[in-house]
Order: sequence, then structure tokens, then C-alpha cells
Amino acid sequence: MVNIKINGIRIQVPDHTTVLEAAKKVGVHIPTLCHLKLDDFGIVNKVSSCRVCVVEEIGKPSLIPSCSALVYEGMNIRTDSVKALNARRNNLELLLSNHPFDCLTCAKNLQCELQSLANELHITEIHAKGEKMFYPIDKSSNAIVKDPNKCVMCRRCETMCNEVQTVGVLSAINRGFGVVVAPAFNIDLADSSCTYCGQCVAVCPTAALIARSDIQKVWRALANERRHVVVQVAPAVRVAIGEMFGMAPGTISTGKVVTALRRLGFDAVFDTNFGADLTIIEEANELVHRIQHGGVLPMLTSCCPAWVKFFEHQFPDMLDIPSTCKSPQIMLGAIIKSYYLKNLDILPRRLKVVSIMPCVAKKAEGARPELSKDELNNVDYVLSTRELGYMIKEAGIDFANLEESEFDNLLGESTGAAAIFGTTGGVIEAATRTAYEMITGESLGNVDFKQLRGLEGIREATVKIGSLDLKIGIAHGLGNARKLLESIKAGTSHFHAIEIMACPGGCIGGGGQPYHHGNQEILKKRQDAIYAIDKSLPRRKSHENEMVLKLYDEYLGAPYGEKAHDLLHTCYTPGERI
Amino acid sequence: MKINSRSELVELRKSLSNKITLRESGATTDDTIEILIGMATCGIASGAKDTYNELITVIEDLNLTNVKVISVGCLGYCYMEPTVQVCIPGEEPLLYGKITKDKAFELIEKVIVERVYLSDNLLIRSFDKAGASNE
Amino acid sequence: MEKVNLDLKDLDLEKLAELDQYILTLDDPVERLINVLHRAQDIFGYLPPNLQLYIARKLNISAAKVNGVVSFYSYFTEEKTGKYVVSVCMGTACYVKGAEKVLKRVLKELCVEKNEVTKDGLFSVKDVRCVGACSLAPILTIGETVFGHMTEEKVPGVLNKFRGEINED
Amino acid sequence: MNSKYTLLVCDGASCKTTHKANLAAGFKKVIAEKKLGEFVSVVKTGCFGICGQGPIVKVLPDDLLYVSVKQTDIEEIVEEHIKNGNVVKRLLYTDPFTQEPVEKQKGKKIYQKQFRIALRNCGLINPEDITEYIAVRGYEALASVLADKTPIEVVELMKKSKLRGRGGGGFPTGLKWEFTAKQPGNEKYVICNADEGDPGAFMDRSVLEGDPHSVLEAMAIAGYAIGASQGYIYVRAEYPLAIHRLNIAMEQAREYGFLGKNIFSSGFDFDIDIRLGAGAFVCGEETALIHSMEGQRGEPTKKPPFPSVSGFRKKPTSVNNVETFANIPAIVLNGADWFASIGTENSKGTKVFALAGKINNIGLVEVPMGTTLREIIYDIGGGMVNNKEFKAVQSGGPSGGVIPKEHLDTPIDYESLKQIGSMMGSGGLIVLDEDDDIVQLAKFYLDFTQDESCGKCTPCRIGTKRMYEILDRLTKLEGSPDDLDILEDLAVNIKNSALCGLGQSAPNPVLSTMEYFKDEYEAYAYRKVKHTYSIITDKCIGCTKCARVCPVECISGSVKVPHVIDESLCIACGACYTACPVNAIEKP
Repeated sequence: MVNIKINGIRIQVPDHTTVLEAAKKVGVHIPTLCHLKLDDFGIVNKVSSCRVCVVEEIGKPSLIPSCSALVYEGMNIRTDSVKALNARRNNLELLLSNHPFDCLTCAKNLQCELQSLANELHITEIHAKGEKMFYPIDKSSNAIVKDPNKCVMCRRCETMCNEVQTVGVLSAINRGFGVVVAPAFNIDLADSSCTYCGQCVAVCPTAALIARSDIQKVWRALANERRHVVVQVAPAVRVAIGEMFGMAPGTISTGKVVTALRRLGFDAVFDTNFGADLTIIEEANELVHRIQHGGVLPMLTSCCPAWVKFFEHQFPDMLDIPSTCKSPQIMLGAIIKSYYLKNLDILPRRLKVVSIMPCVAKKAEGARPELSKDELNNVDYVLSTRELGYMIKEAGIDFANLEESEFDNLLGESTGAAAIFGTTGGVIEAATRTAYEMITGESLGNVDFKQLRGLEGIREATVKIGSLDLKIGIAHGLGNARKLLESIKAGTSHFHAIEIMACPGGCIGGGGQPYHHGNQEILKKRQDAIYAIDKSLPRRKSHENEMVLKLYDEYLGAPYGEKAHDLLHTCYTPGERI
Repeated sequence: MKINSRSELVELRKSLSNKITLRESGATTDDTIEILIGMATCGIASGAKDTYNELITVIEDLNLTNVKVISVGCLGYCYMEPTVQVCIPGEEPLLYGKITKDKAFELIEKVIVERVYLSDNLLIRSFDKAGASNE
Repeated sequence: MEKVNLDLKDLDLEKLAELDQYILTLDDPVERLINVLHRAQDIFGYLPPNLQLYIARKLNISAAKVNGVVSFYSYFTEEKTGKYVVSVCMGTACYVKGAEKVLKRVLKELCVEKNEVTKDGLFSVKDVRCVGACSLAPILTIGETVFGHMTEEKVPGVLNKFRGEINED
Repeated sequence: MNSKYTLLVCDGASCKTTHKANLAAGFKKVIAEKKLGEFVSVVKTGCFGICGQGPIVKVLPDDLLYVSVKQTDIEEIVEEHIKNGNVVKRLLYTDPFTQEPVEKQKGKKIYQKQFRIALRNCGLINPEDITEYIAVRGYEALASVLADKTPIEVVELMKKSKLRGRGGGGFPTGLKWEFTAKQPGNEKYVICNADEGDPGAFMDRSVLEGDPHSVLEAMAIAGYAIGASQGYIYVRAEYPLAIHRLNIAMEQAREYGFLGKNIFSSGFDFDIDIRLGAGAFVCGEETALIHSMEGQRGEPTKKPPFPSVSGFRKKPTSVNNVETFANIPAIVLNGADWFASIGTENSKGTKVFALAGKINNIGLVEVPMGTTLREIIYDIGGGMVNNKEFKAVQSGGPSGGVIPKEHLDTPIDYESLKQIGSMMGSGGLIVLDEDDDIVQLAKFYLDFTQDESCGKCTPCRIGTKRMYEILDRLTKLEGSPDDLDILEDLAVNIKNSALCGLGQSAPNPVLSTMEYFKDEYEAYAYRKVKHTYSIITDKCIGCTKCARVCPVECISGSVKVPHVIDESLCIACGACYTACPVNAIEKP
């Protein structure tokens, strides 16, 4: 413990406390911008570059950054000195002097940390105006829009892309005033090995990196009476969207989401969880098939499109180990475009499938050419959780007070196994529940495989299934996935099955979720809600989903069979690493 | 040749002491005349390489077997580059500036052969330095 | 946007072999990335994107990292240079003695902008920070040759010397 | 009479021609007559440089000077001094400052204002021949610390010498070593900062090119003191000759066993490797330098942690610059007290300056701390080119400031320079004369800084750009008085809140020029700057030279009639000003 003084207040704090944390303890607020702290995931962005959080240390000529300066015995800090306040204002003014003033039409309007700061410090005039940086806006990808002109060089995205996700697409390029965060040679994101995991988007304080908006396209589809527009909702959406309407993080709003979607004019509201149950049946069958027929092991899950793109670019020589299963959203899209379509009397083109996803990469997944049939995509438009929130707001729907309603029952039933797809460990737990009964032929009493749960980046567990010790690996965050993959490549790890999700925490922490601004408490609440849904459902194993069984019965035939392959499985293409 | 101890090093240095006393005061037991030429970047940029080559040529042409040309670093007189220090045994070493290629012959002829000074090029050594020869 | 050439097949194999050879001698080539880039620039004359990509693959690091480093340091050039690089020293000593005028005259004589190559491929011009030969200010270097005490008037003559060399070839 | 005298008799060109004296022959004759030949030798020497008082005779080993020696004085000198050992007081050199006769030459400021420690071997030894370095007691400092001192004693010696870092900040070298030495762990590093990025400074280059072994030796001493067995020299790629000579020196040092395993059979291992810079001024900052050595972008990180705790490869690292290292063998050999006896109270030893700009003797000088700028510029530097009026001297490069006339007599040391708004920096001194435009100069520096900014922190990345823009506006007469306030506010803020030392010092060229030359800024801000040349009618002799050189033909007038400049056409190129033989043209 060390004794320090902040604004004249004496306080004792532990060693290795930052000045910022210490100030918080005595009720002193210090504005920050580049600072980002996600302890649970081992992330601290400590570039100390924005100089917005500077404070005065008595006796030192230069101001110090409170977000990264550590306390020491006898330290005497003034956070409120004129020198510090002026520096903060001045630095914020400088950032604003190099920022486009299109706040009114900016995708981040009222969500922007820079804007909040300008408000907080009451900046009403920019004194030192001058040339603004100019780089073209990159709209090349289906998922992410990059506008370097709005970049404040906080480097959070670079930290996420390189240190957390180890994708290595983003770096600071050039120097001085011309510095920009970009892929190598400033090429378009679409030409890079970007996985569209969206973690950069999740942490960007401004609109320099945002998810591509598909709201207008969806409005247009809904407005066209000749279109039959159906929607599906991913498991992680229902535990996060409430946050956009002032509800507590982790509030389960499944029924309200369904009501809201109907009010927005969707012709049918389906549950991606149905697709998830379908995925489990296919995946469990594939796993059992591989184990029993000496196929390639381990089998890796393939639900996460960012993860798929990651291994295509980073491990192009290992494309035979991921499961060939499409993701739940695409499986459901494929079923809608075939099974559901056949009962409608419309031209295939007029059926539009919209997905509500917690994810940025799902936008790009929807557009992958191999995931279309007869030149029609399995999914047409992908909206993020945030985008749905904006649409609901725009339509004037009082979300918090909506009555609840049920999914359309044709493709609306789901089990607890599907619900937990939204969090790290969930997919593999769901698969284990089904594989257990498939292999042993016995009914599983306790479905809670707690050894698979948690938030550690890499987890290992062995599940006893009859005579088989099923070895399972779990990783979330692509950096952790890389470590696991490399150990497999090196032959040091031996697993039967591995689940990987690209985002820290899994889909609950997806790049399309309401901004959590680095508050990991929110992520924990979302995760708790996911498990609560699982617990509340009468059926908790995918193969007990009666609608899914009916689908196989009526339409698909045998799980992992010929028709299932045609509709529900895919293939992978090696990519370049750049 | 690896030096294994301080005493070996001191022995070696003592055997080399002529080199330095000649350059510092002119004292030496040898009769070799040394011409030191400043060959740092600034010297070279001013043409010291050409001067160096020319000096060698002239010395060979005149068959002056006791004159050695040694390239050294920068003395700091950048405005007078290329600079040359002539060390004649028994005489105070003298410094000359602006010894370009076309001055090389004159320098050898006048200073080394005729033993007179090139007054226009004479440079006043304006520094004292931390001693090396004292122990 | 102009498409960046990332085709590794366009790189000279012999030169690549020389670079590979050098990289093999390093115990930690990733830490010594800057040395690798120096050598690559020595061999190829400049560091085009596909060469940077090649180095990234070779060292198993991201191309963004390599490009981030290359674009940070002014010694590295991503553009092809002229046969002769005319470097006008813009150190303070040269500046106070009129280096700006010399630079302007060079650009005017060659009808190029900074870092641009003349149509005949003979010259490119860049400004450099202090060459360290301040007594000769203002300075201009072409290749290894240093021209001191430059004036605007001397510029055409100096350039002509190099133009002449070409005619003699 | 038991010692042998040497008489050094001035035979310099000046003495020879002005006095037509053949003193040497005269002395020889008298000595022969008195049969003193075996006790005294006469050596003709070159000019001593105080030709106004020549001819001069120097008596060794007494080391004293007789001035204005005439043929008639020979008898007395030989009889009194050589034979009887009495000094001939009436001929003694008189100190111009104290008006006292000087009996001892060395250690007193007679005519040698310079004292060389760091540059002691530059220009005197062949840098590519290790035996020449050995001949000047090379590697004896290393040998002696390995034989006689513990690492802690070496640190204590450095602390006692009060040597401070010569790269800019002036942090005490001994303390830096002590911090590094005290860190736990066996893996530590010594780094030599040879990234001399300051435009107009070239002392480090000179040391590396002229005396590379002194740096290698000092690095080994540092390695021993802090417990490191590996050193690195981070050197600018723009210094190919220095790199070449360092490589040769390292090879030879290894051959002699001064680098490598078990140096001087002491069990101490130390080796050195070179890392190249690639053209980034910011890499002179030690954290940026370390990142660059690790193959990263040269962006500084905040301190603490200091490199002495977490540096290269996150291990304790001591970073010292070339000139600092070059002092160290001399300190070890001559003792900490010797070093601490030179200089001022808080700044010991000497400092090398690179003199450039509008000064006659451009070059490197090394003077004891406490020497005044006037002495450096006029006594050593030979004064202003063309006898122009001195305006200011810019010291410390892009991190420093200008020092105007009124501070010419400030004794230079770390504190005094800081006090007058400049800094020691690496030691570049650019002398400016009346023709130099101070605002343009500030603009030049800001252009440099914003170009060399790494771009990491807000104040440096955007702030220096905005400062440059304001200066650009002002100099184009497009600015306003408000700009001056904004400029100053920006400067203060950047100084207070930039991330690294370079960013924090970037506004110095503006702050110091605004302090001393406020009127020049105001002239631009109020747009009072006349930007055309004009002819002073009274002085013009009508020679037509100006009219002939004018590129826009805006000067009219006939022969022997005062000419006139059409100010509406004048482009202020200054050609007429240069051409005018009678200074009849007035600058804008």
C-alpha cells in the first residue's frame, strides 16, 4: 500500500494502482479517450497517446497521463490544476481540429466518445484550425466501413487486431500528421485478411471503424409489398438489446424482440436458435462419424464466420479439420429458402431473409458466394443488434414496455442447447449433450457440463462418454485460437473437438452488440442471462427439438445425409495472409 | 594477438610510444615523417580522398621512403578541410588546412623536402587536450 | 484507389536469393527487421509493396507490421528512385545558407516534384536531414559525390555532369 | 642544473616574415658559446598562434612562454633561465584578462580556449589501426577497472566525476548506471545512442569516425559496471563511414581480446553489435530508440518505466550517447577529481559543439563547461562571416532555442542554457546574422519537428502541425495578432503535455524566439513587414549592377543616376542586394 494525495485528499491505495483508479476512489473523475481496460481478457490499451487524461504531479514540470501513471509513496497529484485542465482542453481541441464535423449524420452520433468529451469539456470553439487529414473512406467490405478521417489515433483497434486477435491486419502506417491506422500499403479491407471479427469496431471511440449499416436496405425491403421478408434472431441478441433502451445489462427480452420485429413489418419471425439446434445435430453427427470412421481429429466448430475467415487466411493448410457445417444463421437461411419457400406461392427472388446478429462478421458471411444457391444468398441482409435497436427507436416503439410474443412456430422452436451458442463454451456443451446420447444411447441426466464454462481464454476438459474420454478444447478470442491451432499443428495437443469463437466472451461480446465501452461487468451479465435461458427451457438438448426432428422427417432425411450435405454443409477456400 | 593482462597492454603501448610523441611534440627516436590527413566525412566531402591519393603518388614519385601518410579522423577544422598534419621528427608538428589535391605536391615539396612552411595554409592548433602520454 | 502490386512473382529471383541468404545469417531476423529492410533496399534499390509482403512472409510477421515500419522511417523508400538520387541537405546549417533555393532550382531544372523520378529515369530528388558536412553548406549529394557551397547558379552545371555520363555510355 | 631544457623557438611564417629574425640560430650560437649544448636543445616550431606578440620562445619542461623575443634577448634568456634557473619576467606572456604575467602555460587560458577530452584522439590517430589507439593508452582504462575495481566502485567513480549525459537531457551518467546495476537479473544491456539526428550537429559522427575505440572501450566499462555482457550501438544509416570504422574497430578489439570472452583474463565477457537506424529524429529518444532496435516503429513510450528498469527486450538497459562514452576512458585514467575540476559547479568537464552558420571557423570545438558563447563564437569561431552583425545563436537544434546578443556572455552549462530558454541538446550551435529572419527560422524548425513527429501523441502530432501552419500564415502575411496568442498557448500546452522529451521540447524554437524577438513576430502579425527591396537614393552610385541582375526587371535608372525599384513588381529575391557594391539597397 502507498500513501498519496489527490487534490489535497489523502488516500491509501495498493501498489500498481493507476492515478486514474486512485482518483476514482476519492470521487474524482478524469476524462479519458485512448484508455481501454478489459482486464478479464488481458487487454489494457496503454499507449497514453491522447493526452486527454493528463494530471499535474506537484513538483514535476510535465503533466502525466493518469490512465497509465502508477502511484508511488508520497505522490502528490492535482487533477484540477489550471495547467492540467488547459492541456486537456487544448489537446481535445487539437483532436477536433482534425476531425470532420458531420456529427449530425455520423453513424456514431451520440455514441461517440470524442463527442461526449467535447460536451464534457464544453468545447465551443476550435482555436487552432488548420488542415485536416484526408484519406479515402474504405467501404470495400461487406462488414466494416473504415473512415480514417475520424481516427483519433487511440490505437485501441490496433491493440485488438494484433495483440488480442493476432489477425495482424491493422497497423499504424506513416508518421507524424499523416499517420493512419490501416492495412498494409493502405489496401482495402476487402483485399486484406481481415476476419471482420469487429473487435476494432467494438472498441473504436469514434466512427473511424463502424459496422456497415444495412438498415436502409431492410427498410426498403419491408416497404415493398411484393417482398416476403422474414427475420431470424441470434441467441446473443436477446440478452443485450435491452441495454439500448435503458434496461439493465443481461435483461432477457426474447419476447419483446419478437413483438418489435412483427411491429416493424416482418412477415415471419424465426429463431436462429432453431438453426443452432440443427447445427448441433449435424455437427454431433459429423463428430461421431469422424470418431467412428477414423476421420480427421480434432474437429473444429465452424459457427463463427470470423473464425472461419481466420483459419482460411492464417492456416490455409489445415482446412480439413473444421467441421463442414454451415453456421446456424446460414443453415436457417438455407432452410427458409428451401423448406419454408416451398409452402409460399412466390418467386424465390421475392423472399428476403434478414438476420439480427450480435456480430459484424455475419454481414460478410451472408455475402460469401459459396453460401448461395442458384445465385440466391441463404441470407440477404444482416443487421447488428445495434442496428435493430436503431430501427426500433426510429419506429417509435417503446421497447421496454412491449408485450412479449412467441416466434413463428414453423422455424421458431429451440432448446437450451441452442441458447448457449451465444457464449464461449456453449456450442461445444450443446454438441456434447447430443453426442453423449448418440454414442451411449443413454439419456443424459445432468446436462450442465460446468467444466466447459468460464471466461478463461483457453480451456480444456475431458468428458467421459461411455468408454470414450472425449477431449475438448475451447478458445475465445482469435489470439487464443491461434495458440490452440499452433499446438495442434505442432502435435503437442490432442483433442477430439474444439470450439472457437472469435470474440472475447463469445457472441455476447460480438462486434455488433451495444457498445460496452470496455465495461466487462456488462459481458458477465449477458453471459449469466444466456445460462438462465438455458435453464428455463423445458428441452435442453438439440435432438429433442421436435420441429427440427420434424424437418428431418419431412424434408432433410437422415442427419449428415445427402440432402443435409447439400443444404447445411459448406467448404473452405485457402486465403492469402496480408 | 590477444592481450591477456594490463601489463601486456602497457608493454605494447610503450613499444608504440614513438607514434604519439612524434605527433604531439616532434620527439621520436625514429626518422619517419608522418603526414596525417583528416579523412572523416567532412574531410572526404571536401576532397580528402583525392588529396590522400595524390600525396601517395607524389611520395612515390619522389621516392621518399621515410614518409608515411596516415588517415585519421576529424580535427574539427571543418572550414579548412581537407586538413593535414605534418609530423617531422624533432619539430613541432604543424597543421595545414585546405590541402586539396592540387596542393599536395607543393606540400610535400616545400614542407617535407625544402623544410619551409606553406604560410597560406598554416592552421593554428587552437586546443589543448586531455593527456595520453603521461601515466 | 490505385491497385497495389502484391504479386510476389514480379520479384527478381536472383535478388531474392541474395536477400534470403542474408536473412539466414541472422539469429533473430524479426528483431532485426530494420537491418533486413536496409539490405533489401540495398539489393532492390527500393522497397515496393510486394517485396515488403515477401519479407513479411519470410519472417512470419504481418505485412502491416512491415509496412508500418517501412513507412515510419524516412530512409526507406517505397517508390522507385532515379538512377541518380539528388539529395539536397536541409539541415539547419544548410538552411540558413540558402538550401531551400537550391532545392527549388533542382526541382525546376528537372521538372519534377520531390521524390518523383524524371521522365528519363535518370534523377529523383529528395531532401535529407543533415549530412554532417556543415562547413560546406549548402550541400547537395548525387550518389556518393558531395557538392558543397552550392548556389542556384551551380545547379544546372552539376546536373549536366551526370547527364553527360549517360551520353557517354 | 640537472634537467635538460628544450627551447621551442617560433619559426612560424608570420614571425619569420615580420621580424626576419633567425632566433633559432641565435640561440644555438649562444648556447654553443656557453657550452650548454648537452643541457638544452633548440627546436624550431610552427606558429603558436599569438603572432601579434611574436616571435615566441617556449621553454620546456617549465612550460612557459617568452614573447616578443629579440636577438638581443637571447643572451639574457640563456644566462638567466637556462644557466641560473631564473625566469625572465619582463619577457613573460601577459594574460590579456588578468594583466598578470603567466609563468605556466598549461591549465591557464592563454590562447587555447579549447580543451579536448571527448575529441582527444580525433584527428591524431588512425581510427582503423588499433595500435594507434593503444599508443594513446587505449584500453588501459578498461584494463585498470577490470584489475582494480569492483563494478560498484566504477559506478561510484562515475558518480564522483559528475559526468552528465551529453545527448540532451544531461542526466548524471553515474546515476543511470547505478539504477541499471541495481536491477535484479543477469540479462542487461548497454546501448550507445549514435542516432545523431539533430540537423547541424556532427560531433558524434566525428568521434565514431575519428576515435571509435574510445566508445567501444567505454561501453565495455559500462557493461562491467552495470553487469551487462552485451552492448549495442544504434547508429544512423546516414553515417556509412562511421559504421565501416566501427566494424573494423570491433573486429580488431576482438582480435586483441578487448571484446569477447574473458577480457584481460578477468572472467568478464562483453561484446558489441551494431543496429542501424533508418532516418527518424525521434529515435534519439531512448524509448523510441529501443523500439527501433527491436524492429518496431520508433515510437516513444511513457516513462516510467525507465530503460534502466525495463529497456531493450524488457531488460534493464543503460542508454548513453557517443560523446558521453568518449569521455569515460579519460575519466578512468585521469581520475574523477580531475574531471570534476573542469567546468562549472553543476556541469563538469567539457562539451563538444558543432559550430555552423554565419561564422568564419565552422567546425567542431570542445570547451570546458562555463565557457561563454562569446568566447566560442569570436575567439574560437573567428567571428561573423563578412563582419556582419551577430543576431543570435541557435543552440540545441530542434529542441533548443535561440540565444540573443544580450546573453552572449552567459557561461554555458546545462542549467544556464535552460534558464535562457534553450538547452544543451546535442550541442549544435548555428550562428545567425542580421540577414536571418527569426520567424522563418522558427518555421523551419517547426517544419522539421512536425515532419519528424512520430505521430503518436495528440499535442505533438496535431499541435506542431498547427504551430507550423500559424508560422506559415504569419510569414506569408496572412496571419493576425490573435495567431500570436494561439501560437504561444499551443507551444505551452505541447511543452506541458507531450508524451516524450522530444515532443515536450518541440515548441522551444518558437517559445525562445517569441521571448527575444517578439517584435519580429508582431511585424508579421500586424503585417508591417515590408516585403520588397528598396534603394537608398543617397547611397546609390548608379552603377546599374542591380538593374542587370533583377530577374523581373523592376529596377530602372540610367548610369550614374540613382536607381529606383518598382515595389509593385519586386519579388524580394535579393539579387540586387547581393549585387550592390555600395550597400545602397535596403532589405525588406
